[in-house]
Amino acid sequence: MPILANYLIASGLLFATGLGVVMLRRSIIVIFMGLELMLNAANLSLVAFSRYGLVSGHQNYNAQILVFFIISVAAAEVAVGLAIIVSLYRARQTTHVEDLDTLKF
Amino acid sequence: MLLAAFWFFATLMLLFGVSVVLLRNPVSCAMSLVMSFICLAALYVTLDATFIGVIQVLVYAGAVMVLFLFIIMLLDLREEKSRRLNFGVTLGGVLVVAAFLSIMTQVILSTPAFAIPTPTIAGPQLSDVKMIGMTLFHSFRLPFEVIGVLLLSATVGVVVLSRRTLR
Amino acid sequence: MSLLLILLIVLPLAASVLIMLGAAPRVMALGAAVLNILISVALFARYDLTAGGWQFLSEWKILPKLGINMTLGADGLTLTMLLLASLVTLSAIWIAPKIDKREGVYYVCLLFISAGVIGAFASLDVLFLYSFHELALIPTFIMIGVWGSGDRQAAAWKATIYLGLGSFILLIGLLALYLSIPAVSRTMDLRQLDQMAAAGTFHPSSVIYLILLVGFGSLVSLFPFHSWAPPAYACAPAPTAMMHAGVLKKFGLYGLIRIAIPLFPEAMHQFNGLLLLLVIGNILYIGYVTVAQKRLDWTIGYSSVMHMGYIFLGLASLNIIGVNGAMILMFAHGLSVAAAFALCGEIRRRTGTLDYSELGGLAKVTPVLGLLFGFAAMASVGLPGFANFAGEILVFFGATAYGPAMILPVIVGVWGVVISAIYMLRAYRSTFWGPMMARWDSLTDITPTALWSVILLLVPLMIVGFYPQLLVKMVTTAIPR
Amino acid sequence: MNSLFLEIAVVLLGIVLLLVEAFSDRSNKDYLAYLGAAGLTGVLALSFFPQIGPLPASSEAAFITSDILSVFFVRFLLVATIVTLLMIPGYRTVLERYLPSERAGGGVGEFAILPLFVCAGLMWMVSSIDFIMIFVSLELATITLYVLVTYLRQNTASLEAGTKFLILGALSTGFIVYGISWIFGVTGTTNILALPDAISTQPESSLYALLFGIAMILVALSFKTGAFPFQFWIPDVYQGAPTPITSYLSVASKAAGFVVLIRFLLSLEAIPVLANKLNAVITLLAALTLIFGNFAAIPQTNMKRLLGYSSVAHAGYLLMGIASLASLMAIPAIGFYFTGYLAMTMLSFVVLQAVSEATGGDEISRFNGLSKRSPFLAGAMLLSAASLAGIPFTAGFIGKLLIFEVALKQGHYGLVMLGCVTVAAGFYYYFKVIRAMYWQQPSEETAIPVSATTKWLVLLLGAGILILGIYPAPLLAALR
Repeated sequence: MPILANYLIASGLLFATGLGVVMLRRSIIVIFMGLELMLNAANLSLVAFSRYGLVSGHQNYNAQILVFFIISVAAAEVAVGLAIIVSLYRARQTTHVEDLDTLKF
Repeated sequence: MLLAAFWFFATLMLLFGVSVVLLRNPVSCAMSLVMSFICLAALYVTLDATFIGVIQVLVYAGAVMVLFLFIIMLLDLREEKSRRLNFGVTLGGVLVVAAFLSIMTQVILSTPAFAIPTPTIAGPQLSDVKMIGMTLFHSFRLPFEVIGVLLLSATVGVVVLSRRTLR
Repeated sequence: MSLLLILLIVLPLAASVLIMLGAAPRVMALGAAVLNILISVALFARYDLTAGGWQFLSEWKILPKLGINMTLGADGLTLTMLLLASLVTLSAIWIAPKIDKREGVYYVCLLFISAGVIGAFASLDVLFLYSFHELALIPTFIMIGVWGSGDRQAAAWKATIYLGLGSFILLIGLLALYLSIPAVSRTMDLRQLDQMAAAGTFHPSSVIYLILLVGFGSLVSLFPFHSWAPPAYACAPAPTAMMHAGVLKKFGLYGLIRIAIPLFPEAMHQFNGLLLLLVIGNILYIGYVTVAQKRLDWTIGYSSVMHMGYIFLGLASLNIIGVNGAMILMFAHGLSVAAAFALCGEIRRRTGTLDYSELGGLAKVTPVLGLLFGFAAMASVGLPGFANFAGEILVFFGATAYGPAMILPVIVGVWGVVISAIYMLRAYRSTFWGPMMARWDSLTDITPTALWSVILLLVPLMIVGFYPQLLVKMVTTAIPR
Repeated sequence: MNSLFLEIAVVLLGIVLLLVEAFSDRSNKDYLAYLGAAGLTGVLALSFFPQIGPLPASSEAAFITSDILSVFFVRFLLVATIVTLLMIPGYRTVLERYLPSERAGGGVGEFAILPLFVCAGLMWMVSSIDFIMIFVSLELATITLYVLVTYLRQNTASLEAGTKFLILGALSTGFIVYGISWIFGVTGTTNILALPDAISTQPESSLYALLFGIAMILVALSFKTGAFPFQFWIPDVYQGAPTPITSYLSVASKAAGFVVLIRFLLSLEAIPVLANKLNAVITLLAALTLIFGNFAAIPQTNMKRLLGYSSVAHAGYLLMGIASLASLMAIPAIGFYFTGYLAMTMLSFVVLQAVSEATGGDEISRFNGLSKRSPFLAGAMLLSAASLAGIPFTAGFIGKLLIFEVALKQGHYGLVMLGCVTVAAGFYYYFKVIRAMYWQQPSEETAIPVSATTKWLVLLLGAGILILGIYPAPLLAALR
């Protein structure tokens, strides 16, 4: 049987992968995928904590509800985010972070 | 058995995750992302969270990936041009990720509370879906309603943002 | 409750509001200034010398839980400063030339400076003392930048940064002072602070004194925090320079007299050596720098920095005579430097330059202007017959009475009088005597308006010069027993 | 009225307006903004009615509270939203210019309605006492704000600002969720008020795991509040976003972030080991934010960017207050500071909007000679710059005074000294605006038109600055 720490390290690695995508990739769509990875890493640790921290013999369902909320929010965020990326592409013909140079950094 | 499943799916999930970082073609990235999420769903099942696992597959494979692929096709995105890597940014990114990883591993390994084995779930329980439904509509009404408002507002926003011409 | 003091503050503000709403700027400003003079003379005359202490009190609760209220009140020193403020205000507004661009803003700025200084002098609450002074900061900045001359923008920036930083150091000092009061009796009221200090229940740390000295010092252009003053005065339009050098700058000294002397007697003794060192810097170093100036406005600007040294010397002597002298000198210097800047402005308006190399012999074409400038220069040097003389003599007497530590500063001070005679005479000679350039032939002499507004400043100087007792009696009421 | 009803009222108002918009044929959509503002004023009035009993002991009570902090900030958010809505009619020409609409006014209506949903989300957020509730309400506000920031679809600046805001907002969502999961993992609860008890039963060895979770949440909240080192998105997003939304971002969403931070830290205050560590971190953050915000603002030439940096600087002063939360006066001081900040920031954005509407740009040079072209607007900007810089007799001064006072009481002498130095730096860049308005010559002499709504907004906000600066006692009493 795996221990809690196994799941946590897996979740941490997934989070780090997401962070890596955000920091290393230049395409906004791919960066957005990295953000999804980060959210899912949080979900994994939540589900693991829920399974290992039993409340009166049952899983702590509060955490699973939060996971459920996070998934819905992530879906809404993806919809809005992709709409923004499409409008950006229509106006600028690019989805590269480096091309976002109208505003002075 | 469970341990083997964990190692299998966790390794696969991370491999697909890493390939999101490494692959150049956005379509491959999206496919790896979805595969990674499906492995994640399998991990949820090993944690006895069947409902969440199912939702994960439905939402991510069914909705999110379709959206991503749709947008990638719509915008006709090609492979990321291999631009010259900005060395400073890359180094900074690698450093941040490495720092995060080392801190996290140390914290996890130094916390004895995290080394517990899987506790057994006691006695007869309602099915997973029923428990989630009870909790959601019993104790989590308010956040659930807020999520409803969020979806409404996001819908309006997406419509406004993505129509070619506004009426 | 006496409402006369708040009226002094409200009148200029009300006049500025009317100007913003479209009333005739000059008429409104003059009206407010004249009314203010009448009120401050009335207050001066009605002050009950036998009773002494704070009179004409009024109070509004602002932050009662923190012990912060807007309290106005006046004793002899306050009234003297209020008289100075209203005299200089009227003179500055009266002498203001015809303004082509944004006349309204010009007078609103002057009135705000006036309201700020009057409020600062009339406040019994330390926080409001500070706040009213700050009110004058933005108008000064705007005036120097818009209507100034020469490298006005740099000068305005420099002055604003120095004064802003100085006043925030001051604010820190005041906050620290406030927090060092035992929590139950926290107050910002000067009267209660004095009482607590006198009763021995309140012992603020001497570090706070140093913070206050630096804060107030940079507002008064105490050496080495002085470098903002000469360029600002040189570039400012004459009325602004008159208001600032004449009145606003006295605020720092006023604050030290009100706060440092009663609350920090030990600290003042302890750090007197340091203060004296800075005073010597002010008198000797700045004195020589003044001699080296090549322009009239810079000479007067530096001289105003130098004369602050005498006032600090009076304060440092820590006895009634010296402090009395310092207070009279504040009044006298305010009037004389205002007169000098007023005349300076008149010359610049005629010639467009104040460079000694281009001026000279102007007395031939502008004899009255020359005569008035002569008076102002004599007053500034401290010749007998002017209030400055009375003040300086008292300062020297007071300093001598302090003890052997004062021998060097007194010698430096007397030598400083010689230095100031040198540069003032040089200024007078290079401007009004000697050969005159042909292009000044057509200069006109001073206008009656300007003449009377300068006389308004010089007459009180001479009155006090001949009858110093008038002021001595008043300002003594401010000295704690 | 307890806050649950108020938020529901705001959401209903939003839905009604959406329907009105859908079924109305009018091409001028200003009426929607006015309707929204009127409705919110009604809600604001409702908030002063005595509470209809405490929150029923239902499941909702576990998520939201109606303490002084939440009641005050709910009203604060309502006022901020009303001001923002009233700014929208003045922005309509810009909206119409940058929207691909079939006919006049197309797509403009939603711009005035979506802020209502943001407002509801932020109101829920300041009342939340549970991380799950904080998360969903935060996302309601943030996702709607993504849309609003990107709203000018044919303006690349707005699109880029929206994209940056989206990526960094989603990043901070990732951090906050990960942080919540760790805190939940260690303590077994997501309720902020239950945290101290839950933590005290944990073994010492779990402390680092807890700190890890707390650090993640602090990172996310630093994004929201604009604290160093996560302030870098602020100037770009503020510059590119539509002006009313910029002012909303810098006031309302920042305030909600600070309230969550306050609740979180207040709850952890009960654990001495954590309190000491966190206090050191917050002090450091405050110092760095002050330094960065003020000194990076100095070279700016764009007014919106300048105000962005200035909002970072003000976050620094607010963090000074947060670092002194142990003092009883800290929350009143922060609340007062925020109220003054609302008045002065929104006033400067109202003036900026009028000026850039007339001159076609946001640069400080567009303010050149404003005192000639519109003495009214110049005076208003002068007042708000004075208040932002902290000149006495303005709300900004009293706010700084109160903050410095609590910080000194808590022994943060270094922070206060630093605060003074940065105030002097602030003088420099706010005076740059005053210089442009009064010293410089205008490029053209025509007067700048001021609409009636703008005039009233300016008068109200200006009066607020002065009244708070001269007579602060009533507001402070209400906050205690």
